[in-house]
Amino acid sequence: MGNALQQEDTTKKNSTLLGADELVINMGPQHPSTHGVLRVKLKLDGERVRATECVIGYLHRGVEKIAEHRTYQQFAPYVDRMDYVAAVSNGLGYCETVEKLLSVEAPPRARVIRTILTELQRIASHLVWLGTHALDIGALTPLFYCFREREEILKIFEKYCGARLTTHAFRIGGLQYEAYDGFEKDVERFCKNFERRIQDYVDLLTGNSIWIGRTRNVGVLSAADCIALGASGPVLRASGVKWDLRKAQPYAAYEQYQFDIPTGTNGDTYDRYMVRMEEMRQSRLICLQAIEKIPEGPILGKVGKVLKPAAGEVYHSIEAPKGILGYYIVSDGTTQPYRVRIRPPSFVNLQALDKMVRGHLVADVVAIIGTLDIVLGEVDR
Amino acid sequence: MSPAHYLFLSLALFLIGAIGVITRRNVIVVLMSIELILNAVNINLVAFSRIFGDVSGQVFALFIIADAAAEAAVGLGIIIAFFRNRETVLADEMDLLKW
Amino acid sequence: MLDSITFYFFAGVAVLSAALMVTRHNAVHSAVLLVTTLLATAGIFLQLRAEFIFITQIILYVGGIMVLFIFVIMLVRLDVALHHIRFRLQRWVALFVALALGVEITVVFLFARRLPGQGLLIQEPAPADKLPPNTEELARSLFSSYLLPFEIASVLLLVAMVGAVVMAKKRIDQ
Amino acid sequence: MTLPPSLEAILTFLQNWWVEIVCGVVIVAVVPLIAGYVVLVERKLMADMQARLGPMRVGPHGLLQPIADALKLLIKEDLIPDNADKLIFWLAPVISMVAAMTSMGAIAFGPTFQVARDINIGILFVIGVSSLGLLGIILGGWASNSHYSIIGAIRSTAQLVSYETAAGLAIVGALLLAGTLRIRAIVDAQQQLGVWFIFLTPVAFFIYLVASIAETNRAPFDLPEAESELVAGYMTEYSGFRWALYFLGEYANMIVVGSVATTLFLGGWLRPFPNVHWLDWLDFLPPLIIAAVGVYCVYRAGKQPAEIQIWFMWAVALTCFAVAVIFAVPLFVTSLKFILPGLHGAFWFLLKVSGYIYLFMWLRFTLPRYRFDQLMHLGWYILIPLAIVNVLAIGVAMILESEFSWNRWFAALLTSLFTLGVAAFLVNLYDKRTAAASAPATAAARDPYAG
Repeated sequence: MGNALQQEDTTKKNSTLLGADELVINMGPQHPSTHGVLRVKLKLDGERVRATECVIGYLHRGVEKIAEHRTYQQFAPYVDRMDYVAAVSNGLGYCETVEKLLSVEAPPRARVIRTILTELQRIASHLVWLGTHALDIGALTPLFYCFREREEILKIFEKYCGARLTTHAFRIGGLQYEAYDGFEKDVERFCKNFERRIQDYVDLLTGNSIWIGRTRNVGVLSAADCIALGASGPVLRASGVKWDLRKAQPYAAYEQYQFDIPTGTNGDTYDRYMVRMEEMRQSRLICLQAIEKIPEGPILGKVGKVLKPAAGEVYHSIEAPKGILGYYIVSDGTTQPYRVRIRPPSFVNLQALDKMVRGHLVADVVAIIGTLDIVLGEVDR
Repeated sequence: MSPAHYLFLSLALFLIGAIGVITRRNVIVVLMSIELILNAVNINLVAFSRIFGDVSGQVFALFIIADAAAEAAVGLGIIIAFFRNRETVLADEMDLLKW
Repeated sequence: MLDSITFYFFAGVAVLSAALMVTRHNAVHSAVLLVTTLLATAGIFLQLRAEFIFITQIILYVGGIMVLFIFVIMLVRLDVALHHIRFRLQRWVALFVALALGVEITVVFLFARRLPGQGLLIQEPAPADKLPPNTEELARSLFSSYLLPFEIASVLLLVAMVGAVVMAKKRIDQ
Repeated sequence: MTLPPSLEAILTFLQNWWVEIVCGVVIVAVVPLIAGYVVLVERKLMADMQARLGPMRVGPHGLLQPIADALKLLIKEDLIPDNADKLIFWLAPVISMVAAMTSMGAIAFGPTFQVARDINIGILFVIGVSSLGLLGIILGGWASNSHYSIIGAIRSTAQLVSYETAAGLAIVGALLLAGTLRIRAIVDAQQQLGVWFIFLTPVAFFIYLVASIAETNRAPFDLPEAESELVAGYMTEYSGFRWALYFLGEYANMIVVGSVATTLFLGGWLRPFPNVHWLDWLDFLPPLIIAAVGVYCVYRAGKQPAEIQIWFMWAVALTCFAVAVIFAVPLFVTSLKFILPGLHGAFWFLLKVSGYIYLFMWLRFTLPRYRFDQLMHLGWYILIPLAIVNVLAIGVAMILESEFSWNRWFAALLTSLFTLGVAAFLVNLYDKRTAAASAPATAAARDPYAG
């Protein structure tokens, strides 16, 4: 960090702090608040940010190239490693895309259990976001409260499929494991006390004048900019655009449940905070509705051991916690996909960073990176 | 302590300050030497106020400190403004009036 | 006994650090040395039982003015800018002037044949413990007989503040 | 037998100054230890508020953690960045440490325990010398010759300078009531009036509370070493013992600020309700509190896994009981009555200072951090004008009370309300200004399908 800074500095005519007209500061890749290995080059005028340039690729593992030499089932675990904070949603997206390719339908019991696990994963992902975002802005305590709740969810995942983070919970065509017998009780107990716990965060942050001071009117993104930049998820909804794939193009079992889509008004960091908090409450409602009636029946559809989908292509997208996660798979009739293209939400939302940061102070850059809720595993793939 | 001690001390400080003002090229060090001279004066004032038992010497020393603060603030303001335009802090390069 | 010890100690420190201050090349070093001189002078004020001036010196001079000096030195990145040399001619002129002043004063002492301040018509300075409380005494005289200069000093400070801000502000139109 | 004159002089010097020297030695020896344990208490409190345990590894309940930290810091190699200014790099932490320690010289930890035996400019000495710590910060930032630490140093200087003004004006408010700078006289004034100054000038207390938090670079104002942007501000390049000096300086400064607030606003070493004689059973409180701590240690001793830890907890419990007995003795033995004010006074003083520091820590765990411009804005636009108005208000209250013989409480209440009114006006002036400055274009809710 900082070596690039030295070269730029010396070339400047006078690099004294007083006459510093253009100053380039390096944030990252080992910066405590860039959520992984993102390097942001900030062009500063005194304290104000004039322009930014994101340097990514530090976490590039070539997942899409690997997919061309794996069978459909073998590639499923790779998908969890992309957005490692919301692995279950990645798995759901991939499995549903391949099912669409095979034009196979997962049985109703599998679809309901998939919905419950995905909503739990959404809550866990938002908790990680809230904890680290508050920590960047200086509030030390919310992080530990959020991780305490997330621990409950990870316990449920562990009981269900043996893994906490990269779960590989789903199979193409349905589920591998039957819901363990205490499953409904655990989820219900979690949802019950999560109601009180959300109140802890609201008391700590929502009414806090310093929190409002640091987030209100910071990193404003208007609806038109959002759509132009292709931003999606809470970032889009906070700017007032009511667009959620769970309602627009229902998948899994979302059409059976009633929940509303929170939207903000002026698309600043505070609105994104409120939208994600509300989304956690909605996800909790979905889980409660889902566990009342989990239909009986098989958990795996009629899918053979060897998958040889007909040559063709398919695009399917789901609403991941960070935004729209799309899969475009081209099959050439063999057991291995010809091409797998993934549209990660964090990568697209990161493009909005430059527009949001201009004119703000360095302290705000940290808050804005936090509010975009990017995960570098997904950005670099 | 007899007045002579304080007089010699303030004389020494005054001389050092005067040398500083004259020899140094760097305007900031010149300003510091002026502060030193003001300090030497203060010592005398307070010393004689103690010897004569009349507190007006100390009151005057107070005014000198206030004035030194004002003078330092304006002086440094000028230096900053000058440095921003001419990139230099050296006394002998401040020859704006020379045509 | 205690008085003379403190006096010689603080006087020695003051003169030594003042001499060093003037000769240092690095501006920050001379600033730090000036801080030690100011603290030593404050010690002498304390020895003269002028506590209020002692604490004003510390708060205002060291806490205020020297912070300003170091601030400017940091902003202006002085020593990075260049390594200057003192002008040749100037140094000798200064030494000559100082010498002349020193000789002149010693000549006066010799002719007067007694130390300065001896002829003054003062009895013995008041002993230390019978001195009136310094702060109250100072305040009484400051706000009674010296009220006008006090007001003028506050106006002076206001003018200086405005001047400094106008001077140092970055021109908007630049 | 006649001693050589110089030895004679030293003996006489020792004779009449031995109390001060002993107090000084106690302060210089005990403060680093206390600072270490304040750090431990902070980590334990933070852990408790964050649903976790905090340091439990070194000694029972982490009681030996500060010693382990000190040892680690001593052993760790403290490296000097290349082409840094060696002399000033070494000097800076020393300045900030010395400033914090010397300012403790004038603080009266109890009616008897005071190093500078009641100098004429008591409180002013404490504030003046503790403002020297500012130099340590600037020089530290400058000497480490790295871009980030210079920015950190400039920021913390600007913050400290502006909040010192606010703290000074708040103290002027309280000094008007006390009428003197002498620390002992301030506490006696609060005893005669029979009320702590916090109740007569609550606004001054809160301004001083906020300003002192900013002055010690803590909690919502700990911007200079905001981890997320400047990594560690001016302390980035320091490590090992030099960093420990800075750290000690910060905690000593916190104790200094706490004691100034206690002396001025919370009645120094006065027992709550000092003149109310039917409340005299409060004198039994100090020994009872210490005994309670001892009992808790005994209760915890049983639960310790390792043998050595049980012994250690028993040792701590026994010391607590011994101290409790020492505190109880002057209460019962009438001949030792004269010790009572000194001993209990020190206890009450330290209790109030620790309460004040608890408040610092509490704020640190809950509040997010201010941005730099908000911080400066709060300092200059709200705190300083409010402090000036508060000094005006207290002056008016005193005149009302003395000339027009209003009731003191009524005058104080009226003027405090007036100041709060001004505060409310200043705050919404601030909100209107920030709201107007950056009102974004409100985006209409657009349904993409409509397009």
